Amino acid sequence: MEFKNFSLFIKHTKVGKTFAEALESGKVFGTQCEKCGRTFFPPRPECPDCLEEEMAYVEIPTKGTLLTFTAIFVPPAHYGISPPKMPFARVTQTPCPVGVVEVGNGLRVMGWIPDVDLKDLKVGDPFEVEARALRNGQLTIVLKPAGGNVPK
Amino acid sequence: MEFKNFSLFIKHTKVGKTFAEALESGKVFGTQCEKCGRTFFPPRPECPDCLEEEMAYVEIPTKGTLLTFTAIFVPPAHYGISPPKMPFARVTQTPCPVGVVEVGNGLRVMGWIPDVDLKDLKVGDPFEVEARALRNGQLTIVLKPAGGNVPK
Amino acid sequence: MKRKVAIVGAAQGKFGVREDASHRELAFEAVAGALKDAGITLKDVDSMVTAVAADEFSFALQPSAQMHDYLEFYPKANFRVEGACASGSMALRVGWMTVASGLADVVLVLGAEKMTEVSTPHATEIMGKGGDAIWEYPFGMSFPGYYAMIARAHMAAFGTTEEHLAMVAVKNHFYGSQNPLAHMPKEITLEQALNSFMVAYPLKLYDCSLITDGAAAVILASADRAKDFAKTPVWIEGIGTATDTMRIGDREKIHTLQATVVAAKEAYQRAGISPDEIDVATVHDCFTIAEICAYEDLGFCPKGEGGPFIQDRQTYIGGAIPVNVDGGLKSKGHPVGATGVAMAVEITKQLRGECGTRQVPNAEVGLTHNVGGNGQVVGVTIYRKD
Amino acid sequence: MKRKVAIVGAAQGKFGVREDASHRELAFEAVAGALKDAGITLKDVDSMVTAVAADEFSFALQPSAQMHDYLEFYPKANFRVEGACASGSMALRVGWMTVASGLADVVLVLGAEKMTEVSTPHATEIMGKGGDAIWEYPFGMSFPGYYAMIARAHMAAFGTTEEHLAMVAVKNHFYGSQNPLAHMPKEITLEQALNSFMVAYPLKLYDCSLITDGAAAVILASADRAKDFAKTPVWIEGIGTATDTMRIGDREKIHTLQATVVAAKEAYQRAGISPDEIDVATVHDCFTIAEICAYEDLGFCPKGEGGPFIQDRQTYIGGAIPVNVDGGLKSKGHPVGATGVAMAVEITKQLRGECGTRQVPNAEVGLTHNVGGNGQVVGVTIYRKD
Ligand SMILES: [Zn+2]
Ligand SMILES: [Zn+2]
Repeated sequence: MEFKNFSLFIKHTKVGKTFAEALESGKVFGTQCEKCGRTFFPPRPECPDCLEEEMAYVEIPTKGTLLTFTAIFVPPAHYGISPPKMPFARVTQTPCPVGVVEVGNGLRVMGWIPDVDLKDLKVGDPFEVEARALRNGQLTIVLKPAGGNVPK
Repeated sequence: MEFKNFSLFIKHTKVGKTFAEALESGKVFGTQCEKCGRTFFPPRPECPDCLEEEMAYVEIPTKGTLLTFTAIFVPPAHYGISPPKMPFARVTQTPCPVGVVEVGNGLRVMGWIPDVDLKDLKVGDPFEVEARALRNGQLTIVLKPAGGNVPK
Repeated sequence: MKRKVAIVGAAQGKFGVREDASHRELAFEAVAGALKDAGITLKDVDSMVTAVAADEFSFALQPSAQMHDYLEFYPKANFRVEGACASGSMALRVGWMTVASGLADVVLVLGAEKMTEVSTPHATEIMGKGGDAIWEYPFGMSFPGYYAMIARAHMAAFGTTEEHLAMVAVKNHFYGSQNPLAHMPKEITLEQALNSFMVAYPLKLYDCSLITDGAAAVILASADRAKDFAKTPVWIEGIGTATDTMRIGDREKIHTLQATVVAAKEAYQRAGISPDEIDVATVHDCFTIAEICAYEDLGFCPKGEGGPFIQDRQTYIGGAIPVNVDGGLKSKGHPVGATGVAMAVEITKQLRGECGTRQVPNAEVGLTHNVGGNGQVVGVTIYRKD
Repeated sequence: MKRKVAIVGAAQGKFGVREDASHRELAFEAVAGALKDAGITLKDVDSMVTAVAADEFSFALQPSAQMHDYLEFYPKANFRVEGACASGSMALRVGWMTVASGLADVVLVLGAEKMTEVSTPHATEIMGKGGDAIWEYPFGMSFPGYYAMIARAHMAAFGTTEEHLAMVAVKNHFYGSQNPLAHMPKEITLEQALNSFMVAYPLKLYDCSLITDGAAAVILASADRAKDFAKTPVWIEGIGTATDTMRIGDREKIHTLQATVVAAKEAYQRAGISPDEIDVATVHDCFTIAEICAYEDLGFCPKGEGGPFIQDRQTYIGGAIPVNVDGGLKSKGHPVGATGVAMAVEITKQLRGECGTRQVPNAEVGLTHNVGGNGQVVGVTIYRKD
């Protein structure tokens, strides 16, 4: 699949193809500088410290802690719902929470937090990062409470 | 009709309503400063010399000369055609020329030049400016060779 | 080396949903006001800088060209400066440089944004792309969403409450109700704020600034020329500019706008003053949490104590430091490209003593704090009355 | 009063349809190149300015934040400067001011545009809105359309021919074929140019620059610091900036870019030289007619004689003044926000004598000329070898 299945707007990037294919196969890829050993997420093809393009793809750690989160009740154009066609009707969307998890090495990962009630989320909770291919073809990242039984 | 029938993108402007209604009734409006007497086209609600909003709408002169022109064979998104649905077919659009006419008082007016062959246009030719309401609801300005018999 | 630079003219147009006016017409109102305030015409101005945040709001590849055209300022220099919601402060920085480098003596700095030509979902998309369009926008992130994440982190670290946030909204609407140029000049209650609908958890409607049309302009002059104008000059004493990571998750402390900390340090240092010498400040309250972070990151109170600081009414007139007594972005409105310039207008008028019922008594030193995006670029500027 | 400013590092990335790279990745290539050229790292740089022309090309509200983030340049200052296709020269102007005003000693000026993420009709719309979105775009005006109107007026006034236009294309492709970083590094014949398809009458395919992805960067330093770098400094001797009406029809003489005339006069005056002292120039040939106007409006030949000037090969190496021997926007490509910076890179390398087969012998004084839109803003800069 294409990187645009993940990114919505952007097709062109040096790391897109490999990243998208990894997501499709259930892995979240970062990159690691072959000169200095520093790892990066999101993946990038060059090291800003060494100014070189000698990078290898690596799976990022998947276990970490929730740094922060929200749930967007007034979404941007791409994620909104249309007004109801039925007169006097009301349509309500319950948004999926979004969070950021720190997985070590200073790496932070944004992702959806499906199937968890907003009120049950707490900063500092243990979380896991997971690649996910959705039925509509979208490739994305989800964050799951560690040890939780979150249905796929 | 709304100013957007003329402008494509922009609804909000102090002069839009009056300008659009004038176009609809066959007139091209500019404005004139009630303090210093300077006239403006496009119309504007304030005088940049006097810094005041004391302006009156006036019909601009309609007779002038063609300053320059072109015809856009590779148009922007709003005016392009879709690729043909029939395999191996070709679709060609003959663009309508566009020009700028000077009508006196330093006023310059851009407009479509319909029903005239591009090869027959010459800088310096006498032209007339005319308001036009198109069948699709668009309000616009056309430029006609003076004395020419251009069908509506 | 550097030449001193003063603000010698300042004006803001009416902020609001200005369906009556185009982008360039809004700009004209502000510029005409600033020229009259300075007692000059455009012929006396050497150079110009225009702040506009988004091409997509104005349907223009070069919004600044609309402005110099409409003002008939050509052939003199003008171009656009952009730093998202801090565009106005970046333009002020460039205007300052234009005078300080000797390129010009009198410079017009204009900020203008026309946000209501597009639909609200489209405006939400445009502002959402203020975050990382590749790595954050695909998760449905909106502009309130980023600040909601800052709020959540702040609450977890320091016990800041939704009531603390609401108190900021109540203060800013209290002062905004006294500002006839404000977008929403009406008072609100704590209950109204707490019961308003959820925008991005935990931020509710009254935690958020508005989608606003508006413009503001200031005229800068060199020290040699500053005496030639109608009003007392207000001197720019220190400018600080700093940046931060694109992605909110990449920041060491999500509850801190590090770019504010660094820009403020630079501005204080250049002005040779400390935070407790500021008499009046406008800070970037695009969301209520942003004002609380600003108290802390600008050094008005210790880190983590922003909630109690507003609870103790320390940022009302009469408190330790009056903040956003023009209504702030919250009540005055937030036409993104105009905001930084409008802040400079407010501080100029405060230092001149022209603010009526919301005047801070004896204000001599002022500060503006203007944040682009969710902290990717920040401008802090310090002003002193002659 | 002013501090002298030098270019001490310069690099351009590969221009082209860069489907392999994102906006920020293109920027990285150019910045890494400029740093290596200067023999420094980003730690040695105090401040940064980023030129990007269109939010809509990069899907970003604040494209400059992508750049300082990706380079990890934070918390140091960076913001965006925009003047449509002259964005790069406006950023160079701001970079110059940053040093000249004493705000910083070493400044990175980056220009980058990623134009091929959007479709060609959408790109045509974005560029078309470089004219007046209210009063011109509704008449279907495209970017080539505006220059077609300039061409038609020029032809009517001076007898300039389609062959004259095609000769500019042939020259620029001749030199572009010697530039490995060019978008379309191949020679063309006069017949190919004349027989290519019509884009906007009378401009044909080979009269038009390309839709290009690319980036370029220069590093500026104060006189005190300029000796600390690996390469011989190239001094910025004069900067001129001027503007014109938004609408092409409103200009007294449609065949003259008055902003070029005014900006050039300012630049020559500040540098203390006349046009015949220029050894090498890059001028804004977004369309072939634009290069002919530039010859005249920069004073390389009398008004109206630009056609015969190229016909006499006066702008080839060996002629009166070699112009666009890097291939120009025509063959090298025109990533709009990068173009002005890429011009400064070319002149830096020409004055250093690093241009191989297309080197202008003994070049000591260079000029760049960069036009925003169809003349709404112009930057002219003059450079001299140490
Ligand atoms: Zn490395
Ligand atoms: Zn008047």
